[in-house]
Amino acid sequence: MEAKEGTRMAWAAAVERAIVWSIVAACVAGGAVSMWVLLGGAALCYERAWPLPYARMAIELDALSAWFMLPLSIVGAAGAVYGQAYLPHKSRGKRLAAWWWYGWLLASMAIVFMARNAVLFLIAWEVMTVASFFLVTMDDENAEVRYAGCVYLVAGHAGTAILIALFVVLGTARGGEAFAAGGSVLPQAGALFVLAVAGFGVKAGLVPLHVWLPEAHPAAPSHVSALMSGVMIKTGVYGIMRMLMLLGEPAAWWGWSLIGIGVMTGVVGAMHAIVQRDMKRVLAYSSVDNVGIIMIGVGCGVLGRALEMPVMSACGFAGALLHVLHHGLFKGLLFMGAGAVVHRTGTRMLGELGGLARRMRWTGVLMCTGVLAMAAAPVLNGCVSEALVLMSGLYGMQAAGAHAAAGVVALGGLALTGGLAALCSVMLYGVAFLGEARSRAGEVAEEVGEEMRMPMVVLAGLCVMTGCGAPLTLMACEAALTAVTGALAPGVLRVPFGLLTGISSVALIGAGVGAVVYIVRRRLRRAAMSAVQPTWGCGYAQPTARMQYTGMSFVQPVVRVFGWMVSMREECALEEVAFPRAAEVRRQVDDVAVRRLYAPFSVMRKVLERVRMLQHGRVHLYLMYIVVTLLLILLWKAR
Amino acid sequence: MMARAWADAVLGLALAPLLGGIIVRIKARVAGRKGAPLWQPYVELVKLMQKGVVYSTTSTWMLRMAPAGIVAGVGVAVLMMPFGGVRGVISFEGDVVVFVLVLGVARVLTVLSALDTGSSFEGMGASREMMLGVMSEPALLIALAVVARQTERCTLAEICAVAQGGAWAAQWPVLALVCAVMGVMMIIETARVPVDDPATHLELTMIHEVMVLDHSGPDLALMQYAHALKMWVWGVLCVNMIMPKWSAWWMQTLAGVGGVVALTCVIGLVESSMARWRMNKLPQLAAGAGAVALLALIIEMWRR
Amino acid sequence: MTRLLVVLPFVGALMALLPRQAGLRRAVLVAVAALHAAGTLICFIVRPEIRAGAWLGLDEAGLLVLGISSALFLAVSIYTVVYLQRQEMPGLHLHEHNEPERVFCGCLLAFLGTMTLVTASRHLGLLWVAMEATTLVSAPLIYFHRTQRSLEATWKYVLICSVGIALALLGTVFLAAGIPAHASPADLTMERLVGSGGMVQVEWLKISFICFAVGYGTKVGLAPLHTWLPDAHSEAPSLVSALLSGALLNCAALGVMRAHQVCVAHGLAAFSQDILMVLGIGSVIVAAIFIIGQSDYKRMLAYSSVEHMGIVMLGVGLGGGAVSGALLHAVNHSVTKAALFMAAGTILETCRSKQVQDVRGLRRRLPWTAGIWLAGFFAITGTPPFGAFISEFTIAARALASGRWLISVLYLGGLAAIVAGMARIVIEMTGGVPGQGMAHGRVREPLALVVPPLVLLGVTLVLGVYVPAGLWEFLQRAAAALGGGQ
Amino acid sequence: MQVIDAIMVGMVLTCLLLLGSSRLGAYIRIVAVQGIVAAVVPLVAHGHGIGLQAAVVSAVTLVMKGIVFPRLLFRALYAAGVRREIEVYVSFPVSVLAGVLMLAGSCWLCGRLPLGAEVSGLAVPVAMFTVLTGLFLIVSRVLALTQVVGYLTLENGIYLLSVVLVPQQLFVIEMGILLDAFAAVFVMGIAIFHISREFDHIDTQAMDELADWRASKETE
Repeated sequence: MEAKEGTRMAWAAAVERAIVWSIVAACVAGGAVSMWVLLGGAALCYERAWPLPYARMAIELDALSAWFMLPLSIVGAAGAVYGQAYLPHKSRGKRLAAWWWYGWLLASMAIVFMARNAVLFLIAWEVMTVASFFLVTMDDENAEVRYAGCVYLVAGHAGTAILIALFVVLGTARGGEAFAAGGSVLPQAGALFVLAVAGFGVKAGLVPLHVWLPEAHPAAPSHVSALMSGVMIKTGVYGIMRMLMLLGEPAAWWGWSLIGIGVMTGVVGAMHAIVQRDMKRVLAYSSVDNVGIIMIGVGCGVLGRALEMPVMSACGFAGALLHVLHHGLFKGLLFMGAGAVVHRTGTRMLGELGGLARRMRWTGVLMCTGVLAMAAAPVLNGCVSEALVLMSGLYGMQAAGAHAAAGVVALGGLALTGGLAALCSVMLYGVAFLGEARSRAGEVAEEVGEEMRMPMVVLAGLCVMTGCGAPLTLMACEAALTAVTGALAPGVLRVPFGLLTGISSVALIGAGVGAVVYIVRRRLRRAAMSAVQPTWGCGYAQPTARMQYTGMSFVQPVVRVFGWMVSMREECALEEVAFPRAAEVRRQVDDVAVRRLYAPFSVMRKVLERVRMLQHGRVHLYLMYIVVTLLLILLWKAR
Repeated sequence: MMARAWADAVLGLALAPLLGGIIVRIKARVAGRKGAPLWQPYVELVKLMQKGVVYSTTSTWMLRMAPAGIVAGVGVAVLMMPFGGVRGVISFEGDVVVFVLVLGVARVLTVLSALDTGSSFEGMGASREMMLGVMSEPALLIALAVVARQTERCTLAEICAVAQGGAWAAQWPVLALVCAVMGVMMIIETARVPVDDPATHLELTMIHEVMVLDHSGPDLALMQYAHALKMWVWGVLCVNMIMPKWSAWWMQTLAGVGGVVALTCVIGLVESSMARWRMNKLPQLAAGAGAVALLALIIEMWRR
Repeated sequence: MTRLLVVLPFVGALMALLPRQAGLRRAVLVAVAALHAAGTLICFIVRPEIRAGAWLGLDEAGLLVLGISSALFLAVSIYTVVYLQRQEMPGLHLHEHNEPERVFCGCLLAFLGTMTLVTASRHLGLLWVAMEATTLVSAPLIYFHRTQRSLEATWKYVLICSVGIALALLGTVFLAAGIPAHASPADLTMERLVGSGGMVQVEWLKISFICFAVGYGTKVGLAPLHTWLPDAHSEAPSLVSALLSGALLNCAALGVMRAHQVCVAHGLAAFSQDILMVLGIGSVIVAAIFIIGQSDYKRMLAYSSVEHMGIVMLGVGLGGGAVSGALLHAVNHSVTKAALFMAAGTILETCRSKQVQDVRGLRRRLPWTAGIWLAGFFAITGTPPFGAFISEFTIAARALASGRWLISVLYLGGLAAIVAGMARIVIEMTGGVPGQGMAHGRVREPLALVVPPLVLLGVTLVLGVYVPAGLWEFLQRAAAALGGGQ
Repeated sequence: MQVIDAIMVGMVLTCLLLLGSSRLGAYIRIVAVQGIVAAVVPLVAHGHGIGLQAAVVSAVTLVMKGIVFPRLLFRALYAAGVRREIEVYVSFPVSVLAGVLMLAGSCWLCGRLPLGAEVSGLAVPVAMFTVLTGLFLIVSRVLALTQVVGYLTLENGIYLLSVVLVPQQLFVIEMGILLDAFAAVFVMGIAIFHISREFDHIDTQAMDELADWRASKETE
């Protein structure tokens, strides 16, 4: 009996390993192919009839698709390896289910990126939603996971409904096929653009359509969160870019609105990120703000294209495209690091963590890489794309007339977003990994195993490489870039290339200088002899770990200024006497969109109550409905 | 050309600590004391370099590595800063943006190393520093962008060349506003009165000084040197904005140094004449700077 | 062949009434169902031609509905056997005194027979007779569990449907009145009405179509005539609900489509299409309102039937490519809804409550049924790769392409709202852990309760990714008669 | 045609009586009378003489509506053991008034219909009126039994319409329709029996267990 059970376990393990490595192999293959396409290979097409109304099995891997395939294949493979070590505490059935849906998620995303037929695209799109839904609701014992799943599904379906409208209208306008590359500008292009932003914005997590994101991403297992946050929300970005390609020459107001949405998304997302207590929620909201950065880039690109300012356009789109990859890399890394923390400490609450960098050295270093990338520090990749977008904003300010204001909105908004993102990164790492542990959970933590570290190491390495070798990345991106910017004059790309070369040189020089200084300082004769003492408490006798700055107190000065952006309720039960005994402060942070925008709709439920009186239970009423209907239709039609 | 750029950079790296000495000397004089010699900061740096270090039991590699990183960051900023009419050692289209980012990474590292000690005092300083950073970066970028709008290029060299090109005559209102923003920025970034009082003895009111409480020996030296470099960079930036064009490079350089020294004296006088503001007025200061920058932009746009 | 199909179930009904021992009776039930399904299949393969002036005959639309009904009945009959067995077992059943089983089986078979007659009748009078017969025969089925609630449901069902159908009779009379006296007015065979177009006077035709739409529409469950539907579906045994929702509603819809066919033949397509569209979209909206915040999962399914029947009518009303889409949607809806009702039956037997808040943690208690429940939810809400998506897409495509913006918005918005309503319920039911007072632990699921719904879901899954060319042409031909076609 | 007009007047009177009367027994009897009156119509409608088919149809109808249905209803009545006043939503005077209005309305409606010459001018409006009366009764009366009576009235009206509008009937269809009507009354009778046993009254006001507004209140 025991033996039989043992063999079954062994079999299951073997099967799982086989699945994982086949996923990895597939990802590597996909990445290789898309690299080949990006480096000048011809676009791969596959097309055949499909016995389904309106459907054609049309798939094409052109430069843009290939570019989005890159983060998918990288994060997908890393996530698979990571998940193998992350999942085992689950039951066998759950593990297999997890892998089944993980595979579907990857496959459907790949098809989303490559589909060239509306029905195929929509099917892949929805399969992607469903697969990720099942991954999100894996631990459906607790209520908030179920809530997250519900919100996620509803949001997904609402988005799809809009997309159906989009594709049908576009398809009819283009004579049947929505993806037919027609250069001519359609009369209803503006409406289509709005539909596209609304429909894809749900998936991309544009404010105020982002509400599902901070619920769903933390609920999923961490390698899935990495995939969702790193890649899946980019399908929305992809959709918007693809639509821009299909809609032909953009109008200036498109750029304006994209920039506006981007700034709103970035700032609001970052503001919400810094006030969260849950590590993974912080990361989820920071994904929102990164999407905002991407959108600002796209907006600058579109505006530049509309105003015939090729350099601005090129910089904007380049920044957006690069940030898609970069954010995928470092956000994947961060979620995996957070997963490692959850794995070892069993908690996601920042308030209970602290000092992990000493107990989980590897994870600490890797997380530090991640947050520095998120804080747009040179040497790491985050700053590259941000610099490009800022650059685009700078050029945008040189536009004639009122359009210069768009540039300054982009510039200022992005600067603010970047600052908040930096604050968020510092808060995350500083509270969780530096200082002293704030609870027992933080003290018992120990380093995670090889197979969980390896994927993170790979991602971190890629973050550094894309940070220092930025021009090469842009070279790989060039084909995709020209696809979205339209044909560019020869000299145009010189500017972004120059900027990236400058950044990487700065990065390398800075790194070199830093290394030299550090080594020299180590070499100093006396400095070698160093004493170790407890932190100086400024004369305070016995400091405890609880006295440290928490995340909330760390961001408090900023919240005092920008607090109106998040709906935060704070009640302080402090008794007004000479010597107050116990005081407690309770802070409640909700998503501003939920509180201010969607909550008001709850009055609808009252209205619906009234309407439900229709189903009153009295058979007479029911019969009267019949008579009334008959009479109404007679009056309406029988003339 | 490159040689001159290097020469200017080295000059900056060498002269930076002097500024601190000058300020102390001025304050002492105003207070009626004799004051320490001008080269006092150099002496302190050397002394600290020879000491051993004390690390907190709480701290990790961050506390040990950050100082080097910070010095590197600010040092690169020095290399990027045009001075004496020649472009910086590192200069390329769009280096404005990178310049801001580089200063940003220096700040982030400072804050992280402060948090590394787990002391609530340093946490206090760290959070205030980040707040100032969040508030000031947009203002700075916009201010730079206003000038960049006049020169159709986005390099520090061109931006500084505007003023030296004698654009003041044409567009003095814009440039004056931009200079005001720059001045505020310099005070915020270099943590001087009225934003921060480096000479106070009450940790609760510090911003920058409280973050380096647990640094000691060579680390402390590096932090102080980095801070000095920061002052130099900002000084040069502000001076560049108002420095007229001179014929010869060496004259330009000398004028530049003179300008920076003069600016430092002004700061010293300000410090000895007023006290630091309450913490909750600082955001208003930064926001005000941002507003002024926007005003400059509006004027600029309206002018066209 | 057609006659045989019509007669067979009635014979089976008589045979079911006779024997004493239950086993034999159930055997008869399944056997007849299987035979009937086989016969229908043969009809699909060798299409028996319709003789001129014949009252019985299967055209495309009729054959389609017949196919659906027959297939569902086969699946349900297998389910029924186990269901009845469980009713006998002491511990398992909910209700003390059920209706005598022989009556139940007899009525089931007779129900099949009447539905066959509806699909096969070419004469509108005959169609009416058959339609009313389905109502009367299915009434005892709803009253299987002799409870007050089921009795109330039965009463409402019988009364409302009878009155509604009486209006349809009125319509029939008007139609006959519209035919000039010299041309033997009472001969209301389809070929005559459709064939030599323009024979009926337009005013009579209009009035009669309105009566048909309201009359048969009552039985289809179009809002606001749907009021009997949630009661009947929630109180009937689940397998009966499956038949009502999957088969009967389509038969009634066929009645409306016949009238529409006549209108199309008389060039009144626009007239009838308007009415159908309004009723259809209205049903979608009303269903959405009642599904949001629904506390009874069987009523939820019932309202979703209202919604989907509305979608079918909307598709027929939109014309063009939407008609074939609507017919395809009828197929998808029937199989999915039947599967869902079967799952609901198992859940009800296990958890002993129709209230959503009494059902938790199905994934742990009934893994297979929970899987069916979730999959069915995705299928019924039109999530790819299930069939409902493609049919709903076809209808949306037509609505948007023909520039009916209001209808498109209401349609897509209604669908999204319904997803919102159902998602909450379904996720709460499948997920979570059984609360206090609820039984824990996994429950055995007999194969016969799991396999039929799985097969049905498999069908709609296949239809979602692959619509055989033959089937599509078949639908196109059926649609052509209904004023559809590309 | 004097005869048919007289018959039509009779129909109208029965309808008004139905609207006005307040006792169950009388109710059933009136509807039976109405059925008989309606059954006679095919014999006298359309001037040409009495055909065999028409004779059979009217005979069967007469038997059914005159004898069988009342029997069934009375059985249900005794089984239910109710001998009460009819309860109404709309009071009797108002109902009668409504009846008059409905008569006017049906006349107006028939004025708009392209009626053939061979139909007597009064027949169609009266038939319409009967239909409307049936609907009105179903909606406005409380007891289950009275609703069945209303349904029967509706049936009578439609029957009348079909007779006067469609010259030559199809035997089979007529029979089928009658059969269905019979089955309907039969089933409803059984249902009423069960209702009286389950709820110990046949008052449909109490039968509003199945409703959505209350259910949703529970969840509140």
